[in-house]
Amino acid sequence: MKTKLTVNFKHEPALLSTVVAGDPNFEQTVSQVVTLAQAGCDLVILAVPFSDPVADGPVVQAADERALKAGTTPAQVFAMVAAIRQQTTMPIVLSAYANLLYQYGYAAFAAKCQALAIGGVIVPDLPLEEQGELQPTLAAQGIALMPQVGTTTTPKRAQAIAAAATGFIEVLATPGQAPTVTSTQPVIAALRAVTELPIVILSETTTVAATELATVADGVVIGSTMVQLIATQSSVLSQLTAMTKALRQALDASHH
Amino acid sequence: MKTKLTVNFKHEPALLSTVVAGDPNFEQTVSQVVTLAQAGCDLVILAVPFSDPVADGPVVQAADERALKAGTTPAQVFAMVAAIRQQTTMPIVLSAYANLLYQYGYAAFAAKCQALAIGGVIVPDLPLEEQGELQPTLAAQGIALMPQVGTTTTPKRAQAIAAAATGFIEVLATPGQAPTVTSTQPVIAALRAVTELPIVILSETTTVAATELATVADGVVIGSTMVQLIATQSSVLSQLTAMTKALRQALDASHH
Amino acid sequence: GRYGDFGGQYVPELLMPELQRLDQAFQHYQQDPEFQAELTDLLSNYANRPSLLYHAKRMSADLGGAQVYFKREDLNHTGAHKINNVLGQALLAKRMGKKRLIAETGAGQHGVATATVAALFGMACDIYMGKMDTDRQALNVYRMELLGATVHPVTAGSMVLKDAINAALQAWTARADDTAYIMGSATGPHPFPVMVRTYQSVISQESRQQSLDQLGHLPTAVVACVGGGSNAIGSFANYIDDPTVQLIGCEAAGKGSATPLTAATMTCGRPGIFHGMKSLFLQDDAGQIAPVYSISAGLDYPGVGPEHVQLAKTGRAQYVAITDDEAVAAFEYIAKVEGIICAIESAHAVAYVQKLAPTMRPDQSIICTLSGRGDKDVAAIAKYRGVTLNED
Amino acid sequence: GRYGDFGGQYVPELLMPELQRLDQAFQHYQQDPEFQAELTDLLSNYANRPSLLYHAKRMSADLGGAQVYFKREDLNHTGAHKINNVLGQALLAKRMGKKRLIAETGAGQHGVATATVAALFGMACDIYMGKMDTDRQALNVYRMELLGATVHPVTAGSMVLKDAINAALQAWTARADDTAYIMGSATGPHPFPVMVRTYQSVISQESRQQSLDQLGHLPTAVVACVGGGSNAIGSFANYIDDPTVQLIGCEAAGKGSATPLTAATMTCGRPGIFHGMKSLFLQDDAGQIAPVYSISAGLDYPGVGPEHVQLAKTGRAQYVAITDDEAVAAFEYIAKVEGIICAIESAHAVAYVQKLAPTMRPDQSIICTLSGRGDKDVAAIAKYRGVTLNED
Repeated sequence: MKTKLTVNFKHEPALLSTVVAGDPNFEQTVSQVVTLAQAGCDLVILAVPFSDPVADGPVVQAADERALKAGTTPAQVFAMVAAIRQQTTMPIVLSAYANLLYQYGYAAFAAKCQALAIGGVIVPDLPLEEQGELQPTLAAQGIALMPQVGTTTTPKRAQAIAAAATGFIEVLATPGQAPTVTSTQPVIAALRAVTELPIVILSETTTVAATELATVADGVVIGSTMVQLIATQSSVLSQLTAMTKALRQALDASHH
Repeated sequence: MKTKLTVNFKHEPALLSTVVAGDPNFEQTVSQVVTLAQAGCDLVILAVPFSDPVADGPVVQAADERALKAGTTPAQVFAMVAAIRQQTTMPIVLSAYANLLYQYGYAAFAAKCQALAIGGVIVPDLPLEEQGELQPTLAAQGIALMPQVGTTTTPKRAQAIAAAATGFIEVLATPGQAPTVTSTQPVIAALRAVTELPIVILSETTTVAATELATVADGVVIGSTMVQLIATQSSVLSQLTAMTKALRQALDASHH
Repeated sequence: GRYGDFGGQYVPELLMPELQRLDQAFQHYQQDPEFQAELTDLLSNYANRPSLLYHAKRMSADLGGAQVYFKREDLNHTGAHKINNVLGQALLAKRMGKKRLIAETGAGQHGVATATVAALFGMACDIYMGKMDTDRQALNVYRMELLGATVHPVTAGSMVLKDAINAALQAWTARADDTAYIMGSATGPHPFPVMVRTYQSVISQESRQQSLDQLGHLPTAVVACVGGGSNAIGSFANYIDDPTVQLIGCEAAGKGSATPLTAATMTCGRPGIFHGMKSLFLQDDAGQIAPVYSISAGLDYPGVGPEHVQLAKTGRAQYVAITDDEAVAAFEYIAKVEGIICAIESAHAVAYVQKLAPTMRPDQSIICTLSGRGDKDVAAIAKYRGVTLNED
Repeated sequence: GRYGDFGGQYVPELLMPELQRLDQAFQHYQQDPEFQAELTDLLSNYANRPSLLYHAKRMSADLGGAQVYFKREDLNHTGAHKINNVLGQALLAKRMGKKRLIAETGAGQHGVATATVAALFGMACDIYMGKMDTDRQALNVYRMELLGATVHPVTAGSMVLKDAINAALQAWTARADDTAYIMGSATGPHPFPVMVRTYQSVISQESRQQSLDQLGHLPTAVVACVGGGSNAIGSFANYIDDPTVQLIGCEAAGKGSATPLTAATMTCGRPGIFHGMKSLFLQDDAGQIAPVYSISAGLDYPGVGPEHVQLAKTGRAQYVAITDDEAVAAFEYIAKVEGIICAIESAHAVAYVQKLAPTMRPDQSIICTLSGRGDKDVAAIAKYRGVTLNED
């Protein structure tokens, strides 16, 4: 299935970052995303904050709470993307729990993504079996629905997920276990056998870890590390720049 | 059965008083009893203090506690009687819960009573059915075992109690109901039909009440009123004298 | 896994393989006579089943209408219906080779039931509980520890039940190989709603037969309280195909279903996707799950089991909302009239019986499930009534 | 009314007529099939009898000797054996035309059972409780009030159980015409010990039959805790004529039966006369009744039922003293091994089972009565272990 998400990332391996939209507020989220783009990030996953992010750890949960306290709604997240689009064409996807899309209306959500050049959506609590109610609606607007697979997902199931996937595929380790080349290789091999889509790994990152993981994937996603940095650093934008550049350089250097 | 308790009270109607032995201490109990004798009391019921006086109301219960706190034992009560005997020949009986006699030993208790000219014993928790284990032992020493009967005791039962009685018979009202001439008359009539023993009524007293009750009985027992006076008056002995004299005069005046 | 449009498996991919294994094992052991015999033995000889169907004669006479019967789940070991389900799920876990049980708990009742069965089976047990709740329910925490469980106070988020659920789900995701998640209500992703329904349907299996034996006919109505809805679905299950039997669920209106201080999901909720299921939820316009309130910790849940939503939609069951005031009055009423101190959850059902019975004839009958005993609630009722209990 | 030299009716004359009426009524209704049928119905359909005879397999295996069975009185309505006796005495009171029940209570368990049955029968209920105890047990006071009882805090004396007994006896003496005294243990003047024994003997009537049905033979030993001794006499009664069955009562040694902080009446008591009976009592040389101590409020009594004294004297039963330490360890043990939180009273019996079972063969069996559930004791156990539970 064709979607508008450009999977030809600017760099190889690609560097993806997660930002919780609205943490700490509208303006700073816009600045953060623009900064990430300028520092060499290939794609930002903008997480729409949810009251009960059951798939996320404490760091993202706390960020969601701050964003909700700041009054962030899905409508505002779209407005943030519109503001970001004034400054960068870097690919943006949204991460949102199923209920937020369901309440917004799947069709309205897809139309809004289309209008704002949001290439795809990650829905952490919508596994393969439940994607049927959303995926066609997104596809009709050319919006990708990017799945997640676990390092312990069976090859058969991983391939079924890949067959239905659009955009890219995100590989996750079991919580509490940092992903490694060894732990991610089997499922990535299974995926590669059936799909041409880029495969990225969610990395709880050090530059070393990210660099290593990039040897088996098309890119890495910097998730809670980025969210934590935003939460705790006073000079967030320069820190984002520094961190992204360091990662960028490491990934570039690892690629021959 | 003959006992040494002289039922020919000095006065008619007779005035009996209860004193809790050892409340507040040895010496004052001795003085109180002597004072009562001098003021015109015909007989003192010296209550041996018990930890759990289930047949008594709160006034006597509190007095028992004070006496026990002062270290009063049955042996000490006998010593008090010995001291009292130095000053008066007024009849004295003991009131003691069954366990105190049981632990002292029935025979030893009886012998001690005999030696101290204690004419009889009231055991509040030893009804007719259980007297058999004690009464012969007391009788062998000439000590009376004075029973209690209630105003609602059936005539048949009252007469059975009277048949086994020695010394005198004490009539009690139901707790919370002051005894009256009307309420005591039926059981007293039943008793009179089978016994020559003196019959006294426990009166929670005013002089008026005592005087009225004395019209149907051979005497009245002043119980918790006397104990309460001892507990609360600072000039106890003069109060005892005044109260006893007032009662004495009233009873004398009522008797023609 | 679907009840009309409701139910499903809206969970992170990482949980899907274990949910599928669980579903297969559940289906398999439903057909396994040895498993069923062992479960029946546990229900009889440990949980103390069958529970009584008690004819409340004084209450029936006092209300002056239908004959009122109570299905006495409060007389089960550990004092509530929770044990039925925990025994089923834990036995399944044992057969699946799990060595460890995980559960989340709010007020602590499901945690105590899970810790109890873990002790009986000699399994490790981890209970996740919001830090606010471990502080409020220190006695229940100690009770679970006495039973050998490890209680994890969850300090993330608002430190209450939903945060405990997050933490427990994450802990399960991390250790699904040797660990079973014991779901406390007829909620969550498939197969949990059907599993909990199945293991709780012993309530109506018994009551239907007891009703035939003791009354000579089926009841006119069956009434049960609904939070997530496990005791209600268990109370209804075996009557669903008896169209003459009215089924009535009683949810917690809190201060009133027109106020924000409510937990009346069926009355006020909108369809949504949460905690693994499509169902009705109390939520804001954007889909953020709303804080809920009820005097009853056991009914204080922003969603409801998906089968109840479908039963309401098809008209097979009715759902009514009972306020705190009504529930507390019913709690006091059944204590004084029948000498039964029932759970405040169950008192929501009793309150509706007080309304329903007088509208019925004496030859009609109501079976009301007393889902649990109320010793745990006595202090809260006193507080509600403004009575100060100063214990040393 | 006599068990050898023990028992009797050592009460004030004012109580004798009512005791005689009670004795006659008791004898009469023991022969009345309608009374017996109604009592059986109440025991079955209100108290939840028969109680389980539960085979504690994990504990049996862990102790490595006899098979251990628990007679589960903790599963009765209101959570203890007390209800058996209260139902019997209260039904008798109803037949005698009484409108009001009086009882005294220490920790509150007997008071709650009495208030419960008074509510069920629609009778007035007055509970006497020492002021120290109403302060310590405010929750139980409120529970009794919820059940419709009036609780009278007794401010006389040391304001504990024995003062409550004094006050209740006086209140009964004053109103015996319309009021029944509900005795909580197998103590007091005749006919109370025999009444309580009779109404509690349903325990061993059931367990004897269950043992024949489930084990195929009588148990080797029956173990029960003894305070006043009502659950023990009920647990022993139907085995007394089976000489092969060992009967073992477990009393509370408190800090140790060689210390003053003990309630071990059988071990340390001397014959005496108190509370209407000749029996063994903890007392000083003069016969003043001694203050007693046990971690268990239900065993914290200075006397013991007279039949137990006679059973000990004839050698038909043995009595052992169990310390607080041993009882608390047993409380924790059975929770962890069997998932049962039993009353701290019952834990005294469990502690002895822990000693006895390993000395026996696996083909031998012990029936241990769990007289009540232990929810009420969890806070005290925590305190004993130095755990601070700060609830909001």
